[in-house]
Amino acid sequence: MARITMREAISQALWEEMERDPAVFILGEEVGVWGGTYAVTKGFYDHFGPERVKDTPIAENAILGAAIGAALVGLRPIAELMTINFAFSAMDYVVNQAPKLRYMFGGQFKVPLVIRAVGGGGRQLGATHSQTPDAVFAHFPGLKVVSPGTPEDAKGLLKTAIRSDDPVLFLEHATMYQVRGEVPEGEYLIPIGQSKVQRPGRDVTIVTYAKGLELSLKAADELAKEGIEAEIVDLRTLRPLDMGPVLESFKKTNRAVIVEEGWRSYGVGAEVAARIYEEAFDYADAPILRVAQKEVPLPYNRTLEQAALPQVPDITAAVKEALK
Amino acid sequence: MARITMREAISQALWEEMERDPAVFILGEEVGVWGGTYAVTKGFYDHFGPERVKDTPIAENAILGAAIGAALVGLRPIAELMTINFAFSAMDYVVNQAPKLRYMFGGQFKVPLVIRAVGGGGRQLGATHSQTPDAVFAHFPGLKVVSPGTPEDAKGLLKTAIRSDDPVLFLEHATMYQVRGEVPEGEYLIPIGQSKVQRPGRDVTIVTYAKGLELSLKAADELAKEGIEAEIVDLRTLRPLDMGPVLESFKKTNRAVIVEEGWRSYGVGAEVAARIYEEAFDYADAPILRVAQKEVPLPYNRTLEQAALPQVPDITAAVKEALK
Amino acid sequence: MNKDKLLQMYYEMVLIRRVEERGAELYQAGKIGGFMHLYIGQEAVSTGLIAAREPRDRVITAYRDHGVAINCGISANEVMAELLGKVTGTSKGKGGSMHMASVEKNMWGGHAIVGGHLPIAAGLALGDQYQGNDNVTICMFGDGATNIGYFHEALNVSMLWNLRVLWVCENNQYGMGTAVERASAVSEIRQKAEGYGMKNGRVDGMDVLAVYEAAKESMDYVRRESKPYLLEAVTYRFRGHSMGDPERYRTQDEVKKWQDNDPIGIFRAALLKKKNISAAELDEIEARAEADTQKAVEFAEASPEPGMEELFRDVYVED
Amino acid sequence: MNKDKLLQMYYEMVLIRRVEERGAELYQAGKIGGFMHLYIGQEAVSTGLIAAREPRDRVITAYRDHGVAINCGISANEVMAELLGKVTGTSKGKGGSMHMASVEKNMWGGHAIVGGHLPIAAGLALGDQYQGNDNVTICMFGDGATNIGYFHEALNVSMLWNLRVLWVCENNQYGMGTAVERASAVSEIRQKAEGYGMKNGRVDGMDVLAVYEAAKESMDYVRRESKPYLLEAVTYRFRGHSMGDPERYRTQDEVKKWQDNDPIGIFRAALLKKKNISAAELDEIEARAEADTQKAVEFAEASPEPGMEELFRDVYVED
Ligand SMILES: Cc1ncc(C[n+]2csc(CCOP(=O)(O)OP(=O)(O)O)c2C)c(N)n1
Ligand SMILES: Cc1ncc(C[n+]2csc(CCOP(=O)(O)OP(=O)(O)O)c2C)c(N)n1
Ligand SMILES: [Mg+2]
Ligand SMILES: [Mg+2]
Repeated sequence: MARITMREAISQALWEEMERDPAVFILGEEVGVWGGTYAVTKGFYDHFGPERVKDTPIAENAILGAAIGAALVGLRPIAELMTINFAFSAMDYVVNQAPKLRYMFGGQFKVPLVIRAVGGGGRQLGATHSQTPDAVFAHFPGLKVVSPGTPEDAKGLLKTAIRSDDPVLFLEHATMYQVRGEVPEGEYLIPIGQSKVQRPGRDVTIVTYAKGLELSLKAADELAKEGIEAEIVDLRTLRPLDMGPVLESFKKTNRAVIVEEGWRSYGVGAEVAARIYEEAFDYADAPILRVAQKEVPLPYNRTLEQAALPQVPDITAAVKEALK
Repeated sequence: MARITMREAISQALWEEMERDPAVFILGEEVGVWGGTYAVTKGFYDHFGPERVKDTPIAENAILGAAIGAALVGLRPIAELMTINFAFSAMDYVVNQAPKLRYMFGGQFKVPLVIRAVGGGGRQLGATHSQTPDAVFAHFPGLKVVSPGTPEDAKGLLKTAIRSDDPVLFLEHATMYQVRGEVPEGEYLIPIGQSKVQRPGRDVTIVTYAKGLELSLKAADELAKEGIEAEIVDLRTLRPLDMGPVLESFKKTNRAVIVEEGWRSYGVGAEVAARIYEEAFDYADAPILRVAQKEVPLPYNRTLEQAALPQVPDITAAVKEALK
Repeated sequence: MNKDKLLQMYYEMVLIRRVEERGAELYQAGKIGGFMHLYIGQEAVSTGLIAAREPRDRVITAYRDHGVAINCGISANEVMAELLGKVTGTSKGKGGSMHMASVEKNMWGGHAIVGGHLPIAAGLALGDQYQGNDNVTICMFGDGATNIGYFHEALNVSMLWNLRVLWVCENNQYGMGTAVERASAVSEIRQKAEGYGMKNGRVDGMDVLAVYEAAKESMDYVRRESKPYLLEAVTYRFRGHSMGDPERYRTQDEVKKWQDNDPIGIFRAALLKKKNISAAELDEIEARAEADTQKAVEFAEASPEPGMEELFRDVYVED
Repeated sequence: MNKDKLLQMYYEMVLIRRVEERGAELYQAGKIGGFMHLYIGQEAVSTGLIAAREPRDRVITAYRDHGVAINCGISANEVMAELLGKVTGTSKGKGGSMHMASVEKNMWGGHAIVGGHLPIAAGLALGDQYQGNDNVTICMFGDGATNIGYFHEALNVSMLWNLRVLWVCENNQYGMGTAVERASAVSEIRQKAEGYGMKNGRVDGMDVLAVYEAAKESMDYVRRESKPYLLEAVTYRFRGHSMGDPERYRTQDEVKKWQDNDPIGIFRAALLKKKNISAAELDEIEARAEADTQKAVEFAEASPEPGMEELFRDVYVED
């Protein structure tokens, strides 16, 4: 196993798949000459050339529309949105076109498209540039929504996404590119739509994903010092949502806290909580709690921004509350 | 009290507010000469003239952007999206601009804007034109999201929305314009952010809104024949979400079914269920159930479309299940 | 053009007309639902245009797509079945009037979001370029669609990336009830190409032969130069925007004036001027179109609805 | 132009430069966060432009907004305080570098979604038209922003509705790392106005007096004719796109060549040619700008952060 960063893991997945399949290509703003705004595609332009690492104008509709069109005629485009916030400038393609074309035309079309996008707050980018609106995208059938929390998952899931014949929205987190983790040597794939226990425990179930995983792991370490063993289930995929490992854990611990970075109302935690109760009502010993973003547009000021975002102490406090 | 249709109620609200305040004006596709695609603004163009009932090009970004700009300098625009589906063609204005400008500029700006939009399935318009993605919009702080289920509420809430200094997304349902109901004579306003019991009952709480209200009332009549008295709480506003009457009812009935037209996953019902458990865990005698749209893009074929949409028997079945 | 081709074009134009007339009746009878936008009056545009393509050239259009579908070689049976929501329709009854397509016929839909298919068209052409094909993508859209951002982004990248797209604006004078001059800063749509340094032209969209010539020429240019081209076809829809349009925005006189300029009538007259084509032949074609329409209605009516298993099928490829 | 006005413009240009140089230092020191886009090199554009407005004329721009803010009369103190996220900043520290605004100074922001403020600018002008004012709205944006759909929709309605908007494209040759010719079908941005039949012009954006003249003229036209106008100012940013740009997309030679063409240097030379302006006066102005910058830094550093109550304030007007 190699210990690499999230950035390297994503970069490796892209590189390997481009080497493997000439139908795979990347398009987006600054993916080429610049090397990717987050340096994920650094070196790609020189190696694969301008056709396969295609810089585009600032025109998100053209980027996603063109990617969909190219996918229809047999290519496997990876369209990069510089950040997920710009999905709102081309939302129709993300939720109305890519996920519906196949169904609407009676199964004639395939849209083997990956949309990669960086999201998340914590970098003082202000309200329009700091969102984690993952739940919004996960609401639409026809789309798959993936958001990994470890380098291993990022690599394996992205490779699967690229090989998928369905449109996949692949969400990365801007403050996690430096996170390091073990990654298997050589080729491996991780199926889309499988939640995973990232830390075993017996007292409480923490359900989370992406940035929430990083925070939850820290919180679990804190809690362990006090003798509380939290089991952490990482959703990894928001649609389709795999409740299996969540329910299994909950049936054991009977208590759960859901941790997400996005806003609480109509967020990911609401769906997970509703599903747990629907499917394991009799196992619930206490209300399931949600740790999420405060319901405000994210402010620039660092102190305020950090106060709005979920933090490790919010998680430990919620766990203790759930255990009362 | 007069008995009028939803269409008349909305039309009256618009007319009265335009008569009252010269800063109020309407803009959108086909609002003028055509009289509104759903005939809501019929006669307005002749009466108020082309400046106050402004036909626009098919350019949703220009419509919403221009409305926001005009709102910033003191007007009270009512921007009409021909259907809510086209919000995805100008999503940035709905979720990123209108709701964030005030906060982001430290409270200097006001955005007294109403976005009116028709949503809903059931008219065989196909996948891109039949959505009820209300939960998506309700996820964003800074926006208010209203969706009435009766003519009385439609009129009173729309008038409040027009007078509100905050951006309000006002969601109408395409198959409800002919629904009739009692409306008070003369001027009245209904506050945004108040749920309401639309039918009293003791056995089970049905939480719903908009089209769901119509279906739930029918279901309640059916259930009453079998001696089951359902209490129906109409949310009316999705953000801010008023849980008061929901919780009050639930604490009495200890069982709830949530009915919404949109897709189940990451929908309105998830949030409502999560909140009920959070705030009234000890009162829950059975799992809270959700009745919602099947997780498919809506098909054109009528039989399939109806099968995908929630129906009265789905509600009665869910209620019986909840009462088991 | 040889006689067979001319007669084929005539057949298609009449067939489109008949299919839509019957469609309108079936709509009134409640057998067709949703939005249905008739192409009646505009038949010369897609007929001339698509006659000029090679089969490998791709076609994509908006929701006003019945004519385009037929011109691309989708049978009247399949079109009618789709209108009736039957499993034998182009899209298994799941798409309806606005969503006809056939990968086999290189017809990529029927799209209902105004202007939304223009970036997708750029993508079809990008796919061809990437794969080293010199196929042309023919993308049709209305005058109203040229005011939305999608148009701009798509035209820009098509020029920038040297994509083989023939952009065809069907200027039928209105986007729903809004006259071109009330929606667009310029009333000649072709002028918009100037902002991209794109070659462009304007043609009488009621004259199928003129459309054919303009299409041929511009498609040659697109293929040869590997550059996009914007062709504006001036036309008119004789019917309302969709079924149930109050038509408050135009006068009956105006409609009448254009109807006197019926593209089928114009073409018939032109054909009759040729010495090798007789009125009897054209009458026979009209009768055939009529009969084929009748057969299509019968086929569609007799076809089964999609079964309940179709509800969950094709949401994803992998399930 | 009278001497006072000239010297005021000189002061503003130097002040912008100094404020941003200090800003860059404070950014490196970790006292400023987020994205910060420096205007250094482009000062002549907004200085010339805004000098030509009347106070009632509205201004709106993109995230590269420190210069615009200062030209509009927002104090260096408030700009610096906003950069440091302090409650005394233009936006109470909640907006940051990209979101400076002042209703009082008729400066409507600093907007971070590329092109997103163009339709809003059309709305400001629509509001004025509705209220019967002949205010001009000055809307500034980059070359890169002209490829997004927002641009197209906004320009079209501005022309269609006779809105008083002066559209000003600051063509600084790049949108991030993408050269104009790699992103836009036409490399003279002003040509895009042709697609709307809109009057347009191009000016040397390194020469503040030329910008002033062009702005005066075009604003007069906009106000008088009640028509929009597209003005392209050719300029260059001397620094990276934002802090931490690897600048792989351009050569040091190119940057050097433009830096030799410094707008402040050009203006200084032009001023010194006037017989009533001395080098000493200009030196004094530079010293004042330096001192005011120092004061601004001190003010900002000494200012309090917004209190926790600000977290939930101003989400809504009514709460
Ligand atoms: C983005 C979007 N906005 C609005 C609509 C509603 N709509 C459907 S067709 C139409 C008019 C289009 O006019 P035009 O492009 O001229 O085509 P035509 O109908 O004349 O063929 C409108 C406004 C839509 N489908 N999509
Ligand atoms: C809709 C959208 N897409 C992408 C971005 C990311 N982005 C920020 S600035 C920028 C470049 C803009 O270039 P230009 O308009 O020329 O302005 P300049 O930075 O040169 O002043 C990009 C791509 C964004 N903010 N908004
Ligand atoms: Mg039209
Ligand atoms: Mg630029």
